[in-house]
Amino acid sequence: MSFRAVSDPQNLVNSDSGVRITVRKLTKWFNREPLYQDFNLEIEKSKVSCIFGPNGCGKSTLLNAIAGLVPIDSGQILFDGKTLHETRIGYVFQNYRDALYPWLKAIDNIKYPLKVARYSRIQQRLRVEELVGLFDTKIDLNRYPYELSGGQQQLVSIMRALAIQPAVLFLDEPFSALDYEATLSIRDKLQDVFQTSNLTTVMISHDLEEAVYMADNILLMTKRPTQIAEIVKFNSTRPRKATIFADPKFIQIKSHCLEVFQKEVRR
Amino acid sequence: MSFRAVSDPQNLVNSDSGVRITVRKLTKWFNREPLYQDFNLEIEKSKVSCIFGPNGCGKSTLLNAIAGLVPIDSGQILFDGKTLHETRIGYVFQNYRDALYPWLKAIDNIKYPLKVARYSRIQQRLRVEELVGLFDTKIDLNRYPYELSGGQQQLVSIMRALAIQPAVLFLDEPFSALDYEATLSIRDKLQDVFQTSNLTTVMISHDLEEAVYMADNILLMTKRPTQIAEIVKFNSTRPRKATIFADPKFIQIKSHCLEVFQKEVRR
Amino acid sequence: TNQSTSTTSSSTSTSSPSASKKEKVIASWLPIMQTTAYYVALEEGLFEKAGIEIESAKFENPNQIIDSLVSGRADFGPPGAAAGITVLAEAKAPGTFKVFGLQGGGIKSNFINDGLIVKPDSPIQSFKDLKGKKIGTLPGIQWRTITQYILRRNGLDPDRDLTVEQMAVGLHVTSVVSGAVDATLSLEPVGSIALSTGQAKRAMTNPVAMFISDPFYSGAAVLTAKFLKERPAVAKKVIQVIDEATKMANQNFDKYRPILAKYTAIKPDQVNYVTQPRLRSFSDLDRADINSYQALIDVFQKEGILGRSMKAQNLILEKAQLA
Amino acid sequence: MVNPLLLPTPQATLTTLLNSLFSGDLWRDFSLTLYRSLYAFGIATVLGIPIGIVLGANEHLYRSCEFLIDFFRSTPATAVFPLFLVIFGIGDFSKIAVAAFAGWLIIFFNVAYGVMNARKTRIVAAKVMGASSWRIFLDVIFFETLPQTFIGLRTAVSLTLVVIIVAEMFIGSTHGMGQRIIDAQQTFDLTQMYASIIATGVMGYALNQMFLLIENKFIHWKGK
Amino acid sequence: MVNPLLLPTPQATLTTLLNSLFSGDLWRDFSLTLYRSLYAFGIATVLGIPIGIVLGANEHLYRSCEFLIDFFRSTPATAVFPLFLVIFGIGDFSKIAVAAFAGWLIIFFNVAYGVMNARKTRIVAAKVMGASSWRIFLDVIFFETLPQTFIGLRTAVSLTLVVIIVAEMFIGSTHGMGQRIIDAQQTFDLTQMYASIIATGVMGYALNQMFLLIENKFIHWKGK
Ligand SMILES: Nc1ncnc2c1ncn2[C@@H]1O[C@H](COP(=O)(O)OP(=O)(O)OP(=O)(O)O)[C@@H](O)[C@H]1O
Ligand SMILES: Nc1ncnc2c1ncn2[C@@H]1O[C@H](COP(=O)(O)OP(=O)(O)OP(=O)(O)O)[C@@H](O)[C@H]1O
Ligand SMILES: [Mg+2]
Ligand SMILES: [Mg+2]
Repeated sequence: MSFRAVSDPQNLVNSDSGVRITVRKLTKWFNREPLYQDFNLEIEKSKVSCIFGPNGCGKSTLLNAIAGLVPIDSGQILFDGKTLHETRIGYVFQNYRDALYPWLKAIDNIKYPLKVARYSRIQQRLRVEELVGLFDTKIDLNRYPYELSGGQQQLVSIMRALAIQPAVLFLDEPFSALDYEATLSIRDKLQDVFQTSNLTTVMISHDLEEAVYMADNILLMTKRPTQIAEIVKFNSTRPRKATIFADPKFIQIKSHCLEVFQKEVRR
Repeated sequence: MSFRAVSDPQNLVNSDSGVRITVRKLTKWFNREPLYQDFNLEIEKSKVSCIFGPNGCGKSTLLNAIAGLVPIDSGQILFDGKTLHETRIGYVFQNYRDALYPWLKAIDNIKYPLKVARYSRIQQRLRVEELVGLFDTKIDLNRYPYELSGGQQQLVSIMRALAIQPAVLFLDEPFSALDYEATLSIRDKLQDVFQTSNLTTVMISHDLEEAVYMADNILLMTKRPTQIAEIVKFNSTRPRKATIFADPKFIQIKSHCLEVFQKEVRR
Repeated sequence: TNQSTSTTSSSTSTSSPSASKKEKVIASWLPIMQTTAYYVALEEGLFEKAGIEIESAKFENPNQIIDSLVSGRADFGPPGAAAGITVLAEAKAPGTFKVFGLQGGGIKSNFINDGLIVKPDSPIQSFKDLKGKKIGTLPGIQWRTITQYILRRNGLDPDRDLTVEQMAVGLHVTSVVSGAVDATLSLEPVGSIALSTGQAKRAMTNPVAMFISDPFYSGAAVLTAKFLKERPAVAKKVIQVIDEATKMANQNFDKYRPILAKYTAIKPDQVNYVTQPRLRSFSDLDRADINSYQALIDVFQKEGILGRSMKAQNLILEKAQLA
Repeated sequence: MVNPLLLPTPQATLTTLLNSLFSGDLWRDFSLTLYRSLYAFGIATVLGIPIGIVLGANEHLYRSCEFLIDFFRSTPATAVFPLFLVIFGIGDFSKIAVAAFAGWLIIFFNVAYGVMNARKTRIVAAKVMGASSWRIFLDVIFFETLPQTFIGLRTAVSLTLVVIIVAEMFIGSTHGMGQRIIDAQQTFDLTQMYASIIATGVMGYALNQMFLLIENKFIHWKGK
Repeated sequence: MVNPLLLPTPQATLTTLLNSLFSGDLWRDFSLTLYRSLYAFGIATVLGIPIGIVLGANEHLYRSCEFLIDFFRSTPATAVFPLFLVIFGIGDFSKIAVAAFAGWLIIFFNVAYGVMNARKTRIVAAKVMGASSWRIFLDVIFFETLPQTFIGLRTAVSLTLVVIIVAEMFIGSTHGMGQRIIDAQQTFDLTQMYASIIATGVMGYALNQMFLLIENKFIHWKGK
């Protein structure tokens, strides 16, 4: 199923060239201690970058800083010549529960970004149908978010983030509450999306296997004050299948990442 | 390190015989649809039961019903001759964020159940020191919960749940936000606790490997209206080590569980 | 506005060393001109000399005075308690009140009680000129009734020919000056104050006396029958003190002008503008006074706010009762 | 114990209330006061909610108006009536304006505080979806603040009623429940007075219940 | 444009204010009103918060008192003054009691609503830890409601001040800012009147700022 069946009313389509994100000399302090100091990062356009790092190293803060949601002390964040506002962002928050609107039914939560982007009612409906088809979900979308289970809420969040066909997708531990089956299936749906679009994706995960499976680049982070320990590339072709877990290349990269991570954490 | 170094001021110690939980003819409806109907379950005393089931099948609701936190439509929940109130419960909520008290520092959140159980100030301090030692955490516990990262909040929740040496421990996806290293380490700390006490534990997890690794009994659940599909026993001795993942018995049980689960989900 | 600054304030006078022997009497009063005799009694220490310790509560609203008397929280209302409201309350609770003095004004006797206040350049000279205009009066049924009665006497229908706006005393001058109303029927000292600012004048003086009864009394001194019955000797002393003070005030009003600033809203620089009220003590009260009071009662009855006829004579304290 | 004149029995009061209901003039006063209160409340709401949202979202702006807000909230509306008299004249509208002002301050204050105390996550989520400030106000902050807004509305609807009554009582008016209360007070008809007070209280209760109904119907997500 | 007698210039008003400050009698009135307001507010707080928490937590109980609550919130405290006069006598305390009652209703209402709208998760967490209802009130609901309680306290501190002023104005009192305002109004000294109103407003502002300080210091978790 194509991911762009609904034509975009504003022609703000996920730009064909993709978006590269550059973080330059980012500095961010919390409580008189630096979290980031002169932090530089280049996020490759149209690729999937997975961030893997210890708790509290600043992964969520980094995504929030890039999306302009937390003030930074100094530094610059560049979107490939565009401004933040011109860039369509899809974001699944780590606290997905708090980010849904309890006064809207699940379906209207998903439609909300479409409404913001001035899709017509029909386009909104078509797009939601498309998403429901894509994710093959059995959730009753006419329920309010607080009537859904944790995993169902997270799935609604993912659908909402993808609704407007973003140019940049931020996923902060997006599968943490999903069941075994849903996790596998959504990983693969996302891979389809990556393949058919120029989406630049940044995903945070604590599951190294998952991170490598999804990633073109794995960003390994140190403890506070946070730096990039290493960027590991994994350029196996997509769609990747479950069989890749046994692939020696995959295993080698995974164990290399683990090594770097453990060295950093235990330092 | 022993888990009961601090003497209990109320002699309400985690009863030596352990607590068996019996759910009898539980019925719970949501929105004119049954979630549970005449649901029966026996949770073995002093054992670890892991619940594995699809999103929205009612795992969290079951724990809440047992802990008396949601009203049930009919049925009985028995604690081995005791009442709910006489049973010390430790609970890590799926929405751990919302269950911490933002007006208390992390350390006071952990102390709170001790305060409720009328531990003296010194006992409270000693117990927290013990927990910090056990979990070897580097979190600054003098921060408020909203100043902590998701994973750090979850860790604080786990520490709070264990603070009073509960007789029953409910863990609702307790590692979902923890990093690789923390997950491994806390799993093993919990195993120590299981071994040295008569704690009855019920844990929900979407990670089958984790569920089997931790469990004495794996409860496989069906979709709504929810029933137990099967209870699988795994009685490998503790402490279990990471090497067990390669153990043929482990692999066999895991794949059996997966089979049952997938059959149920796809039905 | 100059409030009292001295310590012999209006609340309690406990300065006497022989307080233990003193009879305690509670008074509820309104801070208006008609209460002057009470101020004089306090200033001259007349109560103390009579062996009475006064505890007094100041109210802005005559109803509260009546309420405090009915509930037995106060023993008497010094001169200036509302004459009309006393009648209305007595009608509901017969045998509660006794009147021992009346205060107001009169055309013949040349004391000002009320006036029709207009702008200095206003063409309005009497009520007849108010057709199609707006007149302000005091809030509440008593003054609304009096105003309506006077308007009718002047051939106007208060519901159709003009608008009657009820407004708090403090708004009267403001409304006239701002043009919100064309005239107000106001009690003293509003007229005096208006005159002193040069922003308004009296188009008519004592219109109420003109149309209802001359003299006209809007204030009364009242005490409760309970007080009289339980402590007749003390009640008698109170009446004697007020009588004496009334005499002093009437004889030498100018001397006592400065104390008005202490007890009422009137400012020190205004005390010389305000006009002297007609104060009738218990011993002064004569047939003409009682007839005047009766005339007010009759207006109330005619206008339907008093359900039955009442005799002013029965309300007035009888000399025999004081024996 | 207490003089029944001062504290009439409930039976006497209710009988008077019923009689006044059927004799008819209670309705006129009742509906006039209701009309004035609703008029004032309407103005207060229409001006209070949007301004509250905007100022609450700009904490800086709010702080710079804080003096005026706290100042006027602490000054009796009836004391500043001379000002309203000068601006709006003596008619009904000046009293309505005074009550509207008092109600506006309460609504405004509650809404602004609701916005300032609102959880930031949802606002941030809208921001990242590219919603304009305007949309965020309309779609997120408005709803996020709704429970607090309703507390404000309910406080305000009672307050405007109170101010209207007080204005009718002490500033004076033609007809209305306040007028009725003060008239009853002056004629020392305390049974009628308490009957009128009860009628007023019932009006307030009914208005509050209306809000409660709306609130329970629309704000289903409270405490979630 | 407007007659300066009716709307004195700010300079004239401030000059009068300053003169009154130095001439001394403003202080007496100011402090008396402040004392009465704080007294009333103190009573209102001490009774309002606990009762609000308890009734808010028992929605059933609350609903059964709702009529009385909404009733009294919608009746002017000054109209029921005769009742207070009967109970508390003619002294100052009856006026303080009226203001305390009005403030109590506001605090109570806000606290109870705060409790009813509170997020349930934290309460549930305390329950599972074995906390008694009493502890849950003290340790969880109290804090959970604190932001709303502060809104109530700030509304109430202004309201008690307003009621004290109105009582001083219309019921009458010896000294106090309300007395000062009504005296100035009656003697057509609008400059003095506005000066006194400003002094009152400043008092209200200062009281509010005090709460704001406490609030900002203690309630650090708002919106989190
Ligand atoms: N408001 C705040 N005040 C003070 N410190 C904060 C605040 N928010 C975050 N921090 C600190 O910043 C650090 C980074 O937090 P962040 O949420 O970005 O971590 P994370 O890498 O996403 O961790 P996790 O894997 O647990 O989600 C943490 O150590 C946290 O304590
Ligand atoms: N308040 C509610 N109103 C209506 N339905 C509800 C409510 N709470 C839960 N449900 C429904 O009950 C079902 C079970 O929810 P529950 O949270 O127990 O699921 P779960 O098994 O824990 O799922 P997950 O793995 O996603 O956490 C879900 O389908 C949910 O939609
Ligand atoms: Mg994070
Ligand atoms: Mg769950």
